[in-house]
Amino acid sequence: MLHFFWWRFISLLFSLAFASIVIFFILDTLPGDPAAFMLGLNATEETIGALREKLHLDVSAVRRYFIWIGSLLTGDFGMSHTYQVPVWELIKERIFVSFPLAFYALLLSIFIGFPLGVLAAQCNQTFLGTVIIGTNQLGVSVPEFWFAILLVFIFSILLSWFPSGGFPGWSEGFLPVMKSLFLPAVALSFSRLSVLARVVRFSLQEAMSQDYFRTALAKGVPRSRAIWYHALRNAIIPLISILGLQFSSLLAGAIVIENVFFLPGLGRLVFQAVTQRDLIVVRGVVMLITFAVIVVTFLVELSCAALDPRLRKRIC
Amino acid sequence: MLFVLYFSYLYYNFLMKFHVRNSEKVRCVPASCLLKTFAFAFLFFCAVPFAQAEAVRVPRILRLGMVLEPPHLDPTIGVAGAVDEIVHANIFEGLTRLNPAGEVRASLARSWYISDDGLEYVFSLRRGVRFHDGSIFDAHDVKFSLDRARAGSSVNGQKDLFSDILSVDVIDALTVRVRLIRANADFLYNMAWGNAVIVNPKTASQNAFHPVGTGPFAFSRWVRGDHVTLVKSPSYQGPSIRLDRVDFRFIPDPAAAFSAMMAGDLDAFPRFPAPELLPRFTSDPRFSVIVGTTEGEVILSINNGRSPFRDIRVRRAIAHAIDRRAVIKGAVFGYGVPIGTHFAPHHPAYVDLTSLSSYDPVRSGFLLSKAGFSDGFETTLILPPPIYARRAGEVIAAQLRAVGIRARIINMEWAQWLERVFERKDFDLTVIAHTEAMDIGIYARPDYYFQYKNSEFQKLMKSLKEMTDPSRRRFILQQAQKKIAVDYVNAYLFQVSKIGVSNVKLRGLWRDSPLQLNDLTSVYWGD
Amino acid sequence: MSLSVEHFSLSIGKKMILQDISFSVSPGEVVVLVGESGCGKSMTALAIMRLLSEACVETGRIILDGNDLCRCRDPELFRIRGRDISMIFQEPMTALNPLMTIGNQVAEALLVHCQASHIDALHIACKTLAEVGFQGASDFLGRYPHELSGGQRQRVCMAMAIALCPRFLLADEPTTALDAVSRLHICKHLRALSVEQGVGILLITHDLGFASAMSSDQVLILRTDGILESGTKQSLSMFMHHDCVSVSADFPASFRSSLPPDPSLPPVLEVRDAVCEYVSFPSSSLFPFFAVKDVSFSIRKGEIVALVGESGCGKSTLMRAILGLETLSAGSVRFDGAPIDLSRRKVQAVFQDPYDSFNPRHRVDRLVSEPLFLLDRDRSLCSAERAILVEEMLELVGLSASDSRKYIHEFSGGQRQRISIARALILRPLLIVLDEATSALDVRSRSHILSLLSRLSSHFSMAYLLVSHDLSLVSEVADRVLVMKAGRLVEEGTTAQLFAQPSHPYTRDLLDAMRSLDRG
Amino acid sequence: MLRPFLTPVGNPGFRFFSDLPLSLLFGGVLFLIFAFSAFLSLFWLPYDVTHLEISFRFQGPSLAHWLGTDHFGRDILSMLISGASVSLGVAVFSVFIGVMIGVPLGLTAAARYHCLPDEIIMRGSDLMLAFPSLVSAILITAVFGPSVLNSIIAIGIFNIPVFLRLSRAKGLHLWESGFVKAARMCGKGAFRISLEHILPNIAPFLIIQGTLRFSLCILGEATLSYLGLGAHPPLSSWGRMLSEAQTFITLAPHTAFVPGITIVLCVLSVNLVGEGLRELFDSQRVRPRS
Repeated sequence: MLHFFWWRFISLLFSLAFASIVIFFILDTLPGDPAAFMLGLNATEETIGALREKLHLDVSAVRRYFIWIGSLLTGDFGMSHTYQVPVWELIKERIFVSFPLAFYALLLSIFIGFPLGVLAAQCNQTFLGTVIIGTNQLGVSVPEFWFAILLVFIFSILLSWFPSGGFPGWSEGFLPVMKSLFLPAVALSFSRLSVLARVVRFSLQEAMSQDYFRTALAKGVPRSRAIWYHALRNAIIPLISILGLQFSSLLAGAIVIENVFFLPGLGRLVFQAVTQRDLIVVRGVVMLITFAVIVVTFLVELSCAALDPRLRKRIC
Repeated sequence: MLFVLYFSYLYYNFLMKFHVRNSEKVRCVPASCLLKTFAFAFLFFCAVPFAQAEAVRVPRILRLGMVLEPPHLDPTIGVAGAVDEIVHANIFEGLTRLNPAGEVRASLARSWYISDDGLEYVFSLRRGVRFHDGSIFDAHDVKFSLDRARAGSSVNGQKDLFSDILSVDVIDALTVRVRLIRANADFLYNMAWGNAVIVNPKTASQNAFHPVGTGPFAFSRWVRGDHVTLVKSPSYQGPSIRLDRVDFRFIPDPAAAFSAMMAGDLDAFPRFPAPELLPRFTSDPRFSVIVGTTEGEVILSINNGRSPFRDIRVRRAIAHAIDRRAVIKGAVFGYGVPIGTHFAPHHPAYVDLTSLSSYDPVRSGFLLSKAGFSDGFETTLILPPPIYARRAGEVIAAQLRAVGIRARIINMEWAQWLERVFERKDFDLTVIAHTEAMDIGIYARPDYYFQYKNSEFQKLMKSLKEMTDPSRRRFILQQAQKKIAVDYVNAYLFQVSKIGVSNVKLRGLWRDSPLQLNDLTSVYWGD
Repeated sequence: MSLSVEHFSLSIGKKMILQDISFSVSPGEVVVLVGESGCGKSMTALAIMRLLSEACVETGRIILDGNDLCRCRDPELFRIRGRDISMIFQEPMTALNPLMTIGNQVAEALLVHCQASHIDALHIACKTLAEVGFQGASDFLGRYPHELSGGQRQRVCMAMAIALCPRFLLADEPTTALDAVSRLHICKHLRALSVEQGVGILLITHDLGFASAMSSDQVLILRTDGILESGTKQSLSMFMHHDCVSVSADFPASFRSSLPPDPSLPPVLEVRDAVCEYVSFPSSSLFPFFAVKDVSFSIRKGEIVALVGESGCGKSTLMRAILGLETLSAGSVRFDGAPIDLSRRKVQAVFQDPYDSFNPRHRVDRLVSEPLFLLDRDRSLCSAERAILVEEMLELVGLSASDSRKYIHEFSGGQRQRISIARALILRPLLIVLDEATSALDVRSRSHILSLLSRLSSHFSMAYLLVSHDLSLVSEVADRVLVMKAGRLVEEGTTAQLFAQPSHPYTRDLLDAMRSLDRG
Repeated sequence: MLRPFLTPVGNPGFRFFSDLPLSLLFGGVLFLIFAFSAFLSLFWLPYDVTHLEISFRFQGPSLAHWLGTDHFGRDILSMLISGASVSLGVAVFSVFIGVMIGVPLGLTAAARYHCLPDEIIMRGSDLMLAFPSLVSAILITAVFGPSVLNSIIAIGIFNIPVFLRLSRAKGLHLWESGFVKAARMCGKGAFRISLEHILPNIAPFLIIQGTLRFSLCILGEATLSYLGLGAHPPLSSWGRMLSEAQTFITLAPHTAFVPGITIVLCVLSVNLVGEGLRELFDSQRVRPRS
């Protein structure tokens, strides 16, 4: 395991360093001056100048990059221009919204997508099979934000079963939070469970067309057990990589859903920070999300390698 | 709740049925143990949220909706309106304050004496006032606040409010003398602004995220991106406050604001962003809709310093090409008062000059041909993010196109608009609302972004500053309004109305907003 | 108590595969079903095991112990498969689940059928594995399929099939993918099963040698149009002349080149102590793995040399080095004294899998004329000249000139191999490397290809390097034989001398295995 | 030119219509309607989209306006038709970017397997995949200003790694095959082999992946314009119609439902075409073995 692990770990660090450079210099070209933005319409020239000076925006770009990297390593993400609050405080608050939402949506899409995929793979030609495949196609083609608008319209305005949005904060207890996260989670997971179902269907059908599945049947193993022990075990590996991708897209992709449900998540923080030209917050959040995505893909690769004995043998 | 249990039972035996029946066509589903976990997990994750009962409303708590979240909570830094909406008059108090009609009233200064030449003001302060952190309020705090606002390195958004102050001297613990360089009739009015509130020297630097003031409510908690909570301050001496807790919740999206009000998550929305949804509230007995005035003038700013807009005939042609009624109907669904000049109609000194720029496309075409643009010209129309600007922009672009002025619309974020239009003045036309009160003075500033440099108007503004007699001031204001209307500096569209939606049982919310604030001192829950 | 198939016919879509076939297998009897490739032999076995895909339309009955398997529902089928009837498949490499250990896969049949506990199921599995020839089977239980060779995997499949001592065993070409030694083991075990345990065996194969070695009681011949003919054991020689199964009897006597190779001419191919080593990535072992170690030999003009060895002995690595597809770690390969990249025109190759060696998107004329690209550097031929050359080559290999406009999928396996030869010939190379060119073909097309090669060799006096693991083919065709084992050249000599008294023990094993199979 | 791509690999008989899978037919017809309307919108529209008639506001579907009018009194049907040209245009060009940059990189990575260029290209594509696509799209449109061109670039960039990985995976597989070995023996360079042998054989997979990415790009464009970062007002776009109609959902629900359903139908049609093509190519790829 060591050989493979170390080699992958080094490439992980390399991608992180490369990502930080790319992020920093792309964001540096962002036009618009945060100082002007904070002082609003009637500000005079020298007050804007004073504020720029205070936020040391006039240091050269390269030096700022190294200051930023230095502070990043010590865990200090820097001070947000508009909120005047350490960026890490902001991000910490938002993580407690975005991560549970992403996790909740992922669980929903697994618990609904996976059985659907298994059913669709088996009853391929039957009526039920075409129905499931049809709903999958529909699920993939529905735009998330439109589905969210429909959910809000039906479930919170007409039936008022759920709050129309907002986040009560974890201090209010577990149930109100789950209640406020339910509709966004359903909106997020709707298209993802169709993608998951499709992947499960394809990899399962692929596995069921292999020779070892036929050998298992020839041994007298009942079909359900053959599917479970033989076909699904081989179909798991592509599944895990898809789940890894989905989790990372949930983290940042929820911007639109957070806008519709006005949830204070990472996505909306980045969106507001971009419109307010708050470079440090944007950099901090994008760096965090990219780091999380790279770590998730790293873990996915390790688990795929661990699951497959052919790779496992080659590793240790 | 029952529905969910039934649904998951269905889902559970749907899966089990497959496991047992081994029909030829439909093969069976995987082993039952794993199946059960799927069903129960599904039950847990879907059913739990339904279990929550309907939240009951506690009488002495107020949940207020707001569109924009303030970047910070210190009114003396920057000029973001959202800061004043929360803290002004609730957490912080100034020497003076405005009543709903916009007249100056006493606040921290109990009374004041003005010298004959208007250069010296002596304020006597209220006794026994404490800051929320317990420290006593006295003249030194007033001197510190005023000196801090007018200092060279100050980052106060409205710094020119204090530009006339020569010196601030403490006479005794409860009296302060302020000497001015030149007479300024608006000085007391200016002291009522959010930027002129009195802060405690010890906590001044932390006011951005932990404000400490002398007002009726103290700061409790700020969940960024969601809400700010204020609680009743025990040390407040003023009139009795009948609210224990106030939540300011930030909902930028108009549809979300509407669904929050309809779903009962909010008690009031003082400045409701979506006028088009008001019919739904007026027809609903649970809500009352209050339409008041604001200080916001929506104008089509024209870059007077750039051709072809240097020629007054072109500017006049633009003014005549625009039908204010259609713009108001299209942009704010009728909730707006047409204006002919850059002045608030509810102000006594207002002169109705809409006839000068009435909707007359024929004259507009004639003026354009006289100015040498018989087949019109290309130009750009920059629109900032707010919805009223984007909608008004589209209506205006269509109307201008009718007379041959082909305007290409460019949508911009706030930061970009400020940098390109406001600072670099690199624009042709833009739609913007000027929300500051009594801001006709901006036409006297030569460096202002519509680059209107007119010495006669600047002399008018100087004389207004020195004039204290009210009738003379009203005459000067009317002359100023006529001047900028006749010069067609901009195309003046309409005054933004303050659309307040609130629970029918809520009493005491202000109808108009002379300043951008939500004074909650007089708010209480009725029967 | 017999397994009988009565008036069974099978069709997929509009294509009739089996037409009204009837036969029966009684316990202890060995029935051999022979037929050309693609005539539906495997479909018969799958039909009996009820493993056909949904698209098949069947009529007729398959009777086992009185009840008709065609009408059985899934639960009864699950009980019957594995316990009464079991099957061994053709491709051992993909027949085992790569993620499950050998022990679990064999024990699974026991777990499912007789609800045995996991431990004693593994115990029985270990016993069965020992039965099929694994020495010290217990340490194999924990190993995974990818750690075993082809022969070992096929033995595991057999263990799975016979774990529950079924009364009938269907074997669908069990040995085609294996080399001689393991083929011999499989044959011994099958014979032991039928004689000692009274298991009825239906053996499906197209390899006549193996069929005669099984001393079968009944031989059935399945023709391409799906009609079955039955023959008795005594008339074995009769179906030797059957047009669809003619054996090497009609080998062209004149194959071997008449005149002995002239020693004075410089050798066409000269390989000087070639070394090819792999440092396989994760193996932390100190010494690198040597695929080829100090191999030296030479081939003269017009000579036919065979390179023989078990799979995995490095002969394909050496061949790739000769063709210039891989670089040698040390040593040199010379054509007429020049290194490979200057003399690409002098060597061409014919590959093993006809379905994989042609780009499906190109027409035949473009495929065959691809080597002409080498000429483009010095004198480029115009399209008319190319067309003539291509048609000439196609006629030479026995195809019609009109075939040049067709796509490759319109040809059978044998025809494709002819096109491959045409492609190799177009530049008149000095040496053609045949990488097991005939092993993927059935008997009839193999013999046609070999006769074509012999005609071309005598006509153009070309040298052949025949890479193969099939000794019977080598003994008929080659002038000289090189035997390789674990990357080294263990023996070299003329065919007659090597077959008469092999000096190296390994060659002796190879020959014994081949002879025991032929004698039957 | 298409002949080599569509030549069947497996079954000889390729009867055109009756053989096509149902989803391809249904999806194809639906997509042709959208494509034709997008093309039509360049020349003719039932009503002028730029003319605002406030008094005609919020009319339900009627004979004059088949799908009713929106909050500015514009005809929703003509808005959808002109929106189709923007959405399909953006999707086509962003897939084009993805293919033009992704495929060559993928093929070079496959050709130079296990040496430096392959590693660099793969690490680069992993990094691109790691970037949150929507956040970066917002950054790009915010930095360079919202416009059609910027949304094409913003969406197109994230197609590159997808095509890159697909063409590398399929390419690697083909480099092991016999006809590539034969080509290498004829002295052809990696570039020529990739062009003549590898590309035609991975074309079917690229086409299928292309249709899937096409549908995702349509959704991407709709999301960007919903956030206000897509096309500018004179150009109407489905996403912006939705974001504007969101506040009127209680007043005039059809203004919100109709654009949503149009997006769903367009993306569904493209997905069905993709599914049909996959079935077509799978059925062909099965090789008759002895």
